[in-house]
Amino acid sequence: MFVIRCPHCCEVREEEEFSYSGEAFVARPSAPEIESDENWGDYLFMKRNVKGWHWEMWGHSSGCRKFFVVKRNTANHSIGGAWSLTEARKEYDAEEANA
Amino acid sequence: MKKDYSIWKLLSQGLKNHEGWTPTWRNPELKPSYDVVIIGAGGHGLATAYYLAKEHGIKNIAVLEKGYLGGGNTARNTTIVRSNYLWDEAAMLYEHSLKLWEGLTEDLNFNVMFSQRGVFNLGHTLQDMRDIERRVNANNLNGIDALTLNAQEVKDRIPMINISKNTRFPILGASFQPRGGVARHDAVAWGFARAASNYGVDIIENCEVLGMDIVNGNMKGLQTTKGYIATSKVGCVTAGHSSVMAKAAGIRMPLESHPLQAFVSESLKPILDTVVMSNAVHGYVSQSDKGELVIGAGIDHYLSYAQRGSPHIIEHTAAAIIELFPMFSRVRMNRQWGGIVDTTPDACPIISKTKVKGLYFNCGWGTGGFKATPGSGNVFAHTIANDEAHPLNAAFSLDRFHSGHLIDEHGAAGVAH
Amino acid sequence: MSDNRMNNRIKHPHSKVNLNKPLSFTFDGKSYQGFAGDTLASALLANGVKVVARSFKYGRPRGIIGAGAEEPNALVQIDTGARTTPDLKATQVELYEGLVAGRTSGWPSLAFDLKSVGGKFSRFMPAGFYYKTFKAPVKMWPIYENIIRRAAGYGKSPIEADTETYDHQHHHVDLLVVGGGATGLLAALLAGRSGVKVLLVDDQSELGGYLLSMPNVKIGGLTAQNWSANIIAELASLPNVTILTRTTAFALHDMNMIQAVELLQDHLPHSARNATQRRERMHRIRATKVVLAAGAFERPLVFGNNDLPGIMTASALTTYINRYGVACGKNAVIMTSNDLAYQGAVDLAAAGVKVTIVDTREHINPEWANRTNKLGIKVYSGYGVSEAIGTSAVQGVKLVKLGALKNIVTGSGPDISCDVLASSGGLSPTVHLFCHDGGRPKWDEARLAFVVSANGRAKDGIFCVGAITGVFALQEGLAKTRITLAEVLTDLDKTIDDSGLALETDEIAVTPARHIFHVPDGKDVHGTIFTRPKAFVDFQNDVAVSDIQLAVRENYRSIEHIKRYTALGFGTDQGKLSNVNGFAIAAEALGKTIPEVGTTTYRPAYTPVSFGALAGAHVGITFEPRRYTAMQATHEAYGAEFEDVGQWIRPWYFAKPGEDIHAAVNRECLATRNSVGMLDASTLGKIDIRGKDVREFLNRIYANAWTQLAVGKCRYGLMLDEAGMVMDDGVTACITDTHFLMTTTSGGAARVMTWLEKWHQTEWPELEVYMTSVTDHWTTAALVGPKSRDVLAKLCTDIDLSKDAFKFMDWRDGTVAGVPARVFRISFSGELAYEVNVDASYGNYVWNELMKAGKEFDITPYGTETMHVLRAEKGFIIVGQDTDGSVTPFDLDMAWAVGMKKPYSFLGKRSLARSDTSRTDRKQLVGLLPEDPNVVLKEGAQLINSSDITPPVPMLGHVTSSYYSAFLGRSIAMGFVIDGIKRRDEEGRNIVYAWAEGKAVKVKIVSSVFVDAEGARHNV
Amino acid sequence: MFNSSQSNQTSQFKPVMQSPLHPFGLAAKQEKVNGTKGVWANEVPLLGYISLRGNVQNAAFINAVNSALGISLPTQPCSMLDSSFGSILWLSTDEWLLICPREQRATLQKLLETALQGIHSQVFDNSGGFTSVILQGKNASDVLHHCTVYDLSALQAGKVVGTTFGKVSLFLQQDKNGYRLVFRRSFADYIWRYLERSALPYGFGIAQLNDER
Ligand SMILES: Cc1cc2nc3c(=O)[nH]c(=O)nc-3n(C[C@H](O)[C@H](O)[C@H](O)COP(=O)(O)OP(=O)(O)OC[C@H]3O[C@@H](n4cnc5c(N)ncnc54)[C@H](O)[C@@H]3O)c2cc1C
Ligand SMILES: NC(=O)c1ccc[n+]([C@@H]2O[C@H](COP(=O)([O-])OP(=O)(O)OC[C@H]3O[C@@H](n4cnc5c(N)ncnc54)[C@H](O)[C@@H]3O)[C@@H](O)[C@H]2O)c1
Ligand SMILES: Cc1cc2nc3c(=O)[nH]c(=O)nc-3n(C[C@H](O)[C@H](O)[C@H](O)COP(=O)(O)O)c2cc1C
Ligand SMILES: [Zn+2]
Repeated sequence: MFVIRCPHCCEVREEEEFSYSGEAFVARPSAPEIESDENWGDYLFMKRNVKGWHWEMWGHSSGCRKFFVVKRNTANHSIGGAWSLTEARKEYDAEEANA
Repeated sequence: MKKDYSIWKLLSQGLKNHEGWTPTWRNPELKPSYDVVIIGAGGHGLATAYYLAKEHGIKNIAVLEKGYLGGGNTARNTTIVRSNYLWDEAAMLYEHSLKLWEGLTEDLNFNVMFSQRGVFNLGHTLQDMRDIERRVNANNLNGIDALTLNAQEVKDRIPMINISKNTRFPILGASFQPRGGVARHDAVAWGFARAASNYGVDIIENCEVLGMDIVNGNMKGLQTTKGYIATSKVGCVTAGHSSVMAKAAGIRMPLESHPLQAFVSESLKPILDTVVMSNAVHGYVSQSDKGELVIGAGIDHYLSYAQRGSPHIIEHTAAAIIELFPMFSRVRMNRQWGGIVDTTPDACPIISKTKVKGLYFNCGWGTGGFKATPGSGNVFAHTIANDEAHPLNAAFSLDRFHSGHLIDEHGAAGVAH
Repeated sequence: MSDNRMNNRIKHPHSKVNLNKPLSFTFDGKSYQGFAGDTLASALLANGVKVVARSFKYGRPRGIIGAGAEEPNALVQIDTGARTTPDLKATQVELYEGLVAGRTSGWPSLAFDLKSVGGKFSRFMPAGFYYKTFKAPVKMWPIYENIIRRAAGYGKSPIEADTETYDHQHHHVDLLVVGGGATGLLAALLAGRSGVKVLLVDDQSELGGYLLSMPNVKIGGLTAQNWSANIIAELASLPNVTILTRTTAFALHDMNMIQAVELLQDHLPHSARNATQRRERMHRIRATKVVLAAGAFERPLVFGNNDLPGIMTASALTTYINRYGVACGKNAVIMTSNDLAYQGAVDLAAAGVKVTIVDTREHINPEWANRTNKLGIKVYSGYGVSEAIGTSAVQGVKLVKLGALKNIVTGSGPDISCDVLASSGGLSPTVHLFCHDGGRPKWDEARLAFVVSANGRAKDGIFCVGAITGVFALQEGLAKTRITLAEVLTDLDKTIDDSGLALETDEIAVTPARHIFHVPDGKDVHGTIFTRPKAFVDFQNDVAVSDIQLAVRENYRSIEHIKRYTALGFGTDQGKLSNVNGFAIAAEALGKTIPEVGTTTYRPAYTPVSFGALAGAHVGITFEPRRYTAMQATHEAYGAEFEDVGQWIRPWYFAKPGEDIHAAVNRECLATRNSVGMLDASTLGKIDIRGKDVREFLNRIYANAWTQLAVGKCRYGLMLDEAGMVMDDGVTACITDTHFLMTTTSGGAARVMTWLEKWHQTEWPELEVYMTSVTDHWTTAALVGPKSRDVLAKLCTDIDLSKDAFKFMDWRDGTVAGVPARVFRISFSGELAYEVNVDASYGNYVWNELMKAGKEFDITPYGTETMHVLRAEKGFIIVGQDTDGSVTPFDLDMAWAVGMKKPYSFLGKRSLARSDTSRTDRKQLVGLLPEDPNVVLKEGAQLINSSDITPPVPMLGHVTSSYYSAFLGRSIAMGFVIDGIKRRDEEGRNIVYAWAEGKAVKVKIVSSVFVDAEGARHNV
Repeated sequence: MFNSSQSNQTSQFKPVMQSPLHPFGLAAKQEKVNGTKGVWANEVPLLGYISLRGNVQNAAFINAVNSALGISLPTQPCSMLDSSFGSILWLSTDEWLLICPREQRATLQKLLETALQGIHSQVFDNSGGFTSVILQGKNASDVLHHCTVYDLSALQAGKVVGTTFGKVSLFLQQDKNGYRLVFRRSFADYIWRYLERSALPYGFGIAQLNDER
């Protein structure tokens, strides 16, 4: 049971104020109709389900109701950072570029 | 297979200081190649190996386990066994398993303490009761024992339960499966290990699979902490870690790994002789043969591989148990723990071939696969041996996530079980 | 005393027991006397009670071994009735006047336990014997199991509901110190002086930890007692320090969230307990830093018959004499492998007890040799106790001479008589909390202990001081505490102030301990029918050395397997005394070192914690929220029965005296269809959405199209999830071109709100929309039936209610009963109907005014059940009842609500085209008419093709909604049938059977609109 | 000045308002705060609550709001402002709650709506949907520690936070000699009962709130 710093409320708050909202940066296909059943099914259901550093979305449900991104290690629950959606995108893209 | 566990052997060994007992399963040297390698020595993996050897005549099999065998979810589940699932496909699969449970102690010559003390699924809202009715009728038509009980009938069978109308979620009734019950989780792993080992299956503990050698879409072998193993068929049965294995194979799975927790009370004189589950209040409870209340909690909604969860989940479960059984308020929690469950979008498992020839996955049992252990191993063995699904697991292929033919068991699967 | 009880109480200068305050109590039906300050255990020992329990498997008599949380044997049942509590450790139960304690084992009595008869055959009941037997014949297992269960368990669960209460308290502190022994006190003080916010918890009734058991040691020239009293006084004076005693930190979670339970009343006599106070309180402590000062438990040495009553740990013996003034016998033998046991031996001898020491080491500490010599204590060095002698209590010991280097028997020793036997195998640090969230202890061969390092987890904010780190000498422990605290305070941007604190002690320097866990007996029983006396490792689970050896022989080689096969450490003590011995004995059997074997996993709870404390306030009326509308009191007064809908409590039906649900619902339905009824619809979710892109937003969110909806109009919408399955529905009104009001299902409101926000924030931030939940603001009264206009007209003069001015699916602003209102002309019943929305503050008033206005039309309030019947008569669905997450709009025959031509691929659209979802022979929702109009189908009945029931029977679908329609004078239903829409129109294929309660009922598939298919009724 | 639809109100009606905690009959139970109890609370019934949303990046929005209300909209996270009409609470980066006397809400709403004409924003009179409870007494913060996971030492004056209360959420701020809890109507029953239960060990009184609120 961790604490997360909400990038909008700018405070460290208890896990219970937040709700987990799935893997971050799952892009909705821009033209779903042209996607194959397989691609569409992948978008709907396939998960990275990373063991280790995971980029994920949380919502501050008891606070500002904003969705934001947390980088969290699923193997030990440590937290690498929390950013607004736009800031996180930059961090994430930079990390992907380095990888 | 040698069937030497008996009261007579026990008595004779008792007179010899038990010096004559032999290893429950062998401790073999790892061979450089196998016909089939099973990754994961949980109940499902061991059962798969057992049935592969027993029913499909495959002898050169290894089961690789990164830790100690049976130490995954098999070691940490609340052991509820039942088959009263809603949809035909699921009900048939779990019922196949339940039938195997009924003969398992004899088949394995190992007392798995399968105890058919009945399972109640409580209903707390009108919609719960509709769903119960629907499921019970479906079960009956599928030849599965199940009945609907009203609140008073529940009370008659579980005198301590609180059916007062003044609770937050009054109990309106329940479904009841008399043939459901519990089994000794460890015994299941050990019994399958022993039986498989007797058939010549090599069970290798402390051997973690690190990578997969796949050439042109064909399985060639595995990299492990104990070296390379050549094999053309791999059955992956790694529960919470299935996505990690899938990644090694370059595929993705519709899985999320979540912490699921449970706890036991201190040991008490027998007071509860059945299994009670409630989705609405989020808790389920039975009492083991040692006397502790075995209580299951809900999942944490975040991903985790840490084998522990958040305390507020446990707190809520304790509250739920008190809501059902107000007298348990003074009973104390002795130990709590967590497992990593691999959940699917439709709360049904995946027992399937993959894009890689020779790589098979058996996963996605989520919060409720213990009950399926023998049946799952049985049909998965068939799938591996024949490179083709058994009729009972055909519907549980990966294709369904593309076609949309999901088998949504969230209602019957509920919180966890 | 008459029943020749021994009195072991002595006058001890440092005893914490107040001999001027006698207390009477009962144990196992007999009355005894103890004193204020006693635990139940110390009082029993003072009274010479030896047998307090019978062992789990073999029914062997057992006595008190420990003095605190480590106690495995003395499990007692405290109190009676609703307050009875099972499995408390007598060593942790504080005595109070009138305490009633019962045994938790031994049948028919403690003196004679039937299990002990079976226990005579213990040689046939090794670890795991049940896996090998009770198998045949298979049918017998339930009977065997029944017998096994009869032997199971210690205490009894209460059978009455708990009458005491619990709560939670949250703390956010800079530093939490766990343990109020010498090092914990020092840590708290140093931190407290720096001004940081400190919380100190200790599980005992009094601070001091093991110092309470070693009053003779001097710290900085002060007696231990004065030293700690000074610190405690200074701590008490610091406003930034909070101290909680009787408070056990039982779990450590991620990022230093510690759960601790405080016992508030159990130590008080009944008359002093306060009903407004909690029995227990659970503290949830979020600490920036944690200092673990949890100390250590002494582990006993393992030898034959080591479970005889009268055998205990040396530190327990020391604690009883020094803290409670109880000498546990007259003639003590103390076996040790280290220096620890000497202090107690000396203290006991000084109190007049005859003491013999058996030291397994060749060479003993000269200083202790000197002191023991002075007191006339005989010391056997290089010897061990291989076996205790006695039947129901220890009467003597057999000594063996031990090898100098190896733990083998090299010679025999004398038998010595005694009435108490204590042993010390060294200390096992209380590393539990350190390990709960993944920390691991390390084996320290010099200290013979699994220890944790002072700052090994500094990066997590966890620090350790004192015995837990393997530092067993007090002076060194205090000095290192100071160093560690300096580090902690630096992390907290503070500096340390240790002025006036003297930390040197007069302890005797420690000499090395012997690596020994299990004392050998030199017997060779190999291949014979002779056995050794059992040497127990885990007392609570009757795990003997031979069980561990057997497990290894049978290839249970992982320590986790050994634990699970033998039940080592599985008990309510979680192996506090036994685990390390077990690991060591396993290591020997495996031919491995102890660190190679490792430990099992430490998990919460450190000591057991009541479900009540875990639940806190979340019981009874505050278990989970109930949401009410503004008319709740009015509904109650009107005799409503209620139904849960999500978190909401809604009127289900309003029974008049003598009516059952059916009579009430029939009446409500007819009244509504024939005149006017009224429903509290306030629970529907309402979301106010504004911005220039609202229409586009709705187009994406909903399956149907919103581009054309005119201002002043409403439209029904279906919301799909991305998999194409119906997830919610409701009516949305166009207020202005850039302002819409959406309604959702009652149970789905929060989910929908989150769903909208999530798509907006994450996927479509470019759309200019804002949404706000306004569910609570509006109270909604649905006025339904042919007379609804007449009723409304009486209260609303500023809206032209005429048929053509205010059309079906229009909304208008106006006033109703003098209150600003937004009125929707929408209908979920097929009748002329108005939904009157007002500020909820006026909700109850307006409801009552409507009732008054409707009086002349016999206006009838109705609940959800009637609402369901009325909508089913019209074939309207209820999401969640007629859908189950696997239903597409096409399955519902609602293609009309899907705007396939909308440019943006609305949520769920693509999924509708997947090969399975696009099949045309899926299960489809249809109307169902039972052949017998008086038979109401069971909701949840399965639909099948024939009345022949031979499982497995193929199922076509199921009944989702079914009612008796008073209006039609017959039963009606809705349900899913494979290919149902086609079958409906095909004579011959339109008959199915509904199967429930063991009966198949013939049913015809029909249109799901049973009443007024043309829509004439609402169009008036 | 007034809600336009109120103008054609007919006089035969005497609308009665009931606050969310009306069923508890607090008015009849209230007493002057004294030393006998550790926790004192009461509802401040029937205030005006206006939900406001808009983009702080948009100067037009900020200016419009500021000039309409004669304040400077609190844009710091978790901040709030007391002003002549009442207070305005930051709820989120684009969301505020105005709390004012009931009589003023129509005026304020109108002012805001007029000022924000043509500017992307949302103004909603949510007055029926909320209520406030004032919590006082020497154990006020103790009792809150039983109810919320929030670290109250971080709740200085001028701050407002959305956090948990039992199993629901609310907004919490410091108030002169205690705290103010702002929450939704339908949760009132639960929140009040939870508060009552939590306060039991300290003694719980219904406070007479003698002020201008
Ligand atoms: C708290 C809890 C309660 C539950 N209650 C119930 C219940 O009441 N009833 C019920 O039916 N089900 C229940 N379940 C679910 C059930 O436990 C699981 O579905 C089931 O045990 C899965 O068995 P398995 O053999 O597939 O997995 P596991 O037993 O987890 O076995 C997988 C094995 O794979 C190994 N492994 C992983 N990665 C590798 C690798 N790279 N190399 C080698 N080995 C690897 C793991 O170490 C593990 O031993 C519960 C689960 C939990 C956590
Ligand atoms: N001979 C023995 O048995 C023994 C045992 C412990 C300590 N000592 C000696 O005592 C001296 C002081 O040692 P120390 O301060 O490290 O330990 P300590 O044992 O004196 O103090 C630890 C305190 O922490 C309490 N505690 C333990 N776990 C707790 C939990 N989870 N929650 C709340 N309270 C908890 C204990 O009851 C005890 O009061 C040292 O010299 C040490 O060697 C001796
Ligand atoms: C059905 C069941 C019953 C259990 N009963 C006990 C028990 O009585 N005592 C105990 O200490 N642990 C008990 N455990 C928990 C185990 O000790 C252990 O925590 C669990 O298997 C998870 O393993 P781990 O904690 O080593 O990770 C039980 C576990 C299960 C699944
Ligand atoms: Zn926030």
